[in-house]
Amino acid sequence: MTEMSKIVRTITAIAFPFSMIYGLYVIAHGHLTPGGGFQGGAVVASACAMVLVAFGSKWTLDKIKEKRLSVFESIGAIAFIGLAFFGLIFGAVFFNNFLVGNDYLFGIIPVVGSGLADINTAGVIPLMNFAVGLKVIAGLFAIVLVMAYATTNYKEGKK
Amino acid sequence: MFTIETGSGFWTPLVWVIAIVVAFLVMYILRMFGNKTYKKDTEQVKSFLSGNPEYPKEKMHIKASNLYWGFTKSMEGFYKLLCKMHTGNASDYVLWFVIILAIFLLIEVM
Amino acid sequence: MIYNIPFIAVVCLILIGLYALVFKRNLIKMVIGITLIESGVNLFLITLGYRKGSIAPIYTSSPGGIMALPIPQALTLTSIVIGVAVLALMLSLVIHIYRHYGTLDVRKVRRLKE
Amino acid sequence: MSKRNLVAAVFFSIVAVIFIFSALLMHPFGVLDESDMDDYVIENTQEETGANNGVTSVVFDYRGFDTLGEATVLFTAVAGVIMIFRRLKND
Amino acid sequence: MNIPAYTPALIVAVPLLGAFLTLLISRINDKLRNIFVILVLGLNSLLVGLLAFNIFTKSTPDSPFIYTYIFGAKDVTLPVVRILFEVDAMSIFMAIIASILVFVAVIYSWSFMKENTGLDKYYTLLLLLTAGMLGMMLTGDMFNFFVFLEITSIASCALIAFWTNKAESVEAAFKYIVISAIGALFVLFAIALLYGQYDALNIAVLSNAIQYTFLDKIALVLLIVALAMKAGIVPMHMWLPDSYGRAPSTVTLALVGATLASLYGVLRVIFTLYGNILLEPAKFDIPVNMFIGWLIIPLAVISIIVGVIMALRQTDFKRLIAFAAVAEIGYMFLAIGTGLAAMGTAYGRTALEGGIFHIINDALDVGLLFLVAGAIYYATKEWSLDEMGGLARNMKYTTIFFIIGLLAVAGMPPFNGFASKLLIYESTYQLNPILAIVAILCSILLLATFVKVFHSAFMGPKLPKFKDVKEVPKSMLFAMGILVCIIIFFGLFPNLVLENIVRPAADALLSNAQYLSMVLGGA
Repeated sequence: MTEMSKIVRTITAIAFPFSMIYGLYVIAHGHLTPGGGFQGGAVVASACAMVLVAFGSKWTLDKIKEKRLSVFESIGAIAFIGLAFFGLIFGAVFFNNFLVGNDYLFGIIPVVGSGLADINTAGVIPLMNFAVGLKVIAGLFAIVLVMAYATTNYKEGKK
Repeated sequence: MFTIETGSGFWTPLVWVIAIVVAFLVMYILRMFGNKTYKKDTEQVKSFLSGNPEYPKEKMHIKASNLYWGFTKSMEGFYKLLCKMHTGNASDYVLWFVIILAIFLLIEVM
Repeated sequence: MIYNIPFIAVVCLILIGLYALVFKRNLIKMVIGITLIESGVNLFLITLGYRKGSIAPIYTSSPGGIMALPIPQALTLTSIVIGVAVLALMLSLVIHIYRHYGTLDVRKVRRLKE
Repeated sequence: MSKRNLVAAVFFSIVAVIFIFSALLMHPFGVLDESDMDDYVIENTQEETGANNGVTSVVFDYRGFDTLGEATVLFTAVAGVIMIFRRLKND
Repeated sequence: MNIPAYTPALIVAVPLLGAFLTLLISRINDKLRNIFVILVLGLNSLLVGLLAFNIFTKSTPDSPFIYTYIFGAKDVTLPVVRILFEVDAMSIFMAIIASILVFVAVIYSWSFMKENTGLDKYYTLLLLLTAGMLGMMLTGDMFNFFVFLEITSIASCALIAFWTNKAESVEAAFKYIVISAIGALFVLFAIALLYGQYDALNIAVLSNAIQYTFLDKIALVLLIVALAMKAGIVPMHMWLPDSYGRAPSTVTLALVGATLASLYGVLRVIFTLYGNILLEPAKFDIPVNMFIGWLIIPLAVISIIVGVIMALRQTDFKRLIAFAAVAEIGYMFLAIGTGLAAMGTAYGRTALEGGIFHIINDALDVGLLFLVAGAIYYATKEWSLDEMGGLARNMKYTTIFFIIGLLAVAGMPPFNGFASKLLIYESTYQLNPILAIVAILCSILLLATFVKVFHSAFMGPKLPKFKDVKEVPKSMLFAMGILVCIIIFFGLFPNLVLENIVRPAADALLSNAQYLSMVLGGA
């Protein structure tokens, strides 16, 4: 994918942080509002894809390699399955929500009608949201990046 | 441990193994009656094709597509049908799925 | 009868997808057909979870009242992500097929036959 | 219309008719026959998982193993795409 | 012997964790990665073996033992919300097959895949494929089954396209992904139909609740047709020779496992999910089991005939074996159909036992033949049989292995293929003699097919272009040796296998009532 015009690049540079923040918000509030790791991850990944479209795949690939993204994705996946294994260790069952019911970390049980401020709830769910979010951002962006780069290279090779 | 009861019969691999051993013994005995005047690397070993020259070894080997020529020739009509069926077209694959689905649905619903 | 319009829409989506797969010759259109079937199935899952007059199954500042079923929504989420994965793989294969064969016509992409 | 398309159209229409007929037989939209499992989730999501969001509690707690599978599907697709576009030895 | 309750979860989780770690480890060292993958799969096989031992010793013919594991909570709640693993003798039987195949494939690929790039992704995908297959086999939840079905098909599709510089590989992968996407989507559609009526996803709960309404019929047909397509029954088999023929041999071995996992899905749907209806036909006026059985039998017979006849004219080594595999799949479906149509009789049971026994025999025999084809490719870089000849002079061990595989797959007596085929012949003869005659004739043709391969590849004069061909490396011989040892063992002690492994599996399939009470009884 080649670079687009300056107008597009400027607008992208302005819009990128906002969409990034929005995606991270969706990830962080996954247990309170509609959304979660996948949805927020998809928002952030599409923000990254927007940058890719505007600035071209070569520029983007100079900034970040798909190998590094792949490592991030592995880390997200390992964190997710690791949380499941922690459930086995601390709660005796695979995928146990072992953090629910304690009072310090994400352990508070909310009441009906509680508001957005109760972020310290839901046990391992927010942590899993972060793990999945990292995984989805890295994964989707890696797919788009690799496909964009592969198609550009081919065209140039043919000329 | 060895025998399978199939309901109307049985099967024992042991019998077969014994039969194979006996067959090999018979083969070995027959081989002992063989000609003892065989000598390696002499005229004796060369094949004799009524005086015609021998073809090179590679040409003597029958290719895979020529094997069972008679069988494939006699089944030609059937093979033509089957080759027509295997189009290699991805949307035909889906079409076969739809056909089987339709037949099964029709029979099952009625 | 009139209440079943969403289900009929679902079936129509699936059938349009199947139509594209069976009758269209372009590989990209076949991929689109698969995504259409997938959207149909996802829509079906979502419609199964609807209750008349219900709200989203979220307790944060909820006004109260009956809630829609949460499990079909979770299943749809899973199914959407799976669809994205399949789509990505299919498109990259299509790119490779175009490189090797120089065409996207499904009738010409058949070196493997008989 | 070729012979193939004719055959395809016949069988396709059979499938279409049966599918649409089955859509008419579904329960009316919005009126559920049974909802035991989902009612259980709606009632217990706050006490058991501590999450306000019912869907998230299903995704990450009740059916967390599905989500692991889903994450694995994405992981598989990424690995597959990167593998398909990898650099081969001869070029 | 007691094992921890979470063993079934570990069986799926260990390869998954291994797959996630493989990408990181392969950045350090290639050899370390290979050892790591073999260790992970070895550990996994050990776990499967332990669980299998536990289940096979604990289950008796009257009360098959079922191992349930709940994800996320200690007890089952009613209604069943959480995902359950329900491992009975049939599931663990299939898991044994899958773990043997993948373990052998990984040992084989140490030398076979050495010269390729992208091996880190290759091993990752192989582990993911393993996890997918095992998940399909162990799960007790319909949607979970769908998810693992997708993992299996995506991973195997990417693996089929491993040699991306070859146009045919990519084409085969595309056909495979189209077919499996459609199959999986229709499975999901059927699951949604069931969910909409009964509001349940657990197999046992659904099986308890099913009324066999019109929508249930549609769901049954969708499930059977979609899964049978993924198992490769004629005339929906065309993707199978394409993808088997063009994938690397190791991947083909794993694909055999994936295909059999779909076959397991058909068995599970017929005998457990719809078990209340199909196993007790007396409840209904129409004999439903006869209906479904006689729907499956014609397709199975066509599979056998078409598979064998098409195999006879192939000149591509792996494509030929793939068509033979189609025929073998036909034998299994023939046994299943017979068992279903003759439900309740003694020979129906024998047919089912023969079919289940044939699953493991087919996996081993066909797998061995694919490995031999891979070995020949490794030595000569040649797929076409027309170009081969006289290889027996250079590759002695491979030739011996091929002879054993040939005799086993054609059902020649001292080897394992015969024992299961005998069970199938005898039981189908009692249902309808024509079926048995067709099955025996096609078995003879299968032997003829492989004799052709044997003649054209191994016999004949030494060809000058294969002067420098050497025997394949030891790791590949070792991998083939494992399969050969199991084949000979199964051939010499068929009854041992039948009594201890196959019969509990058949019992587990047929005793639907116990399945429900074992799974839901604790609630």
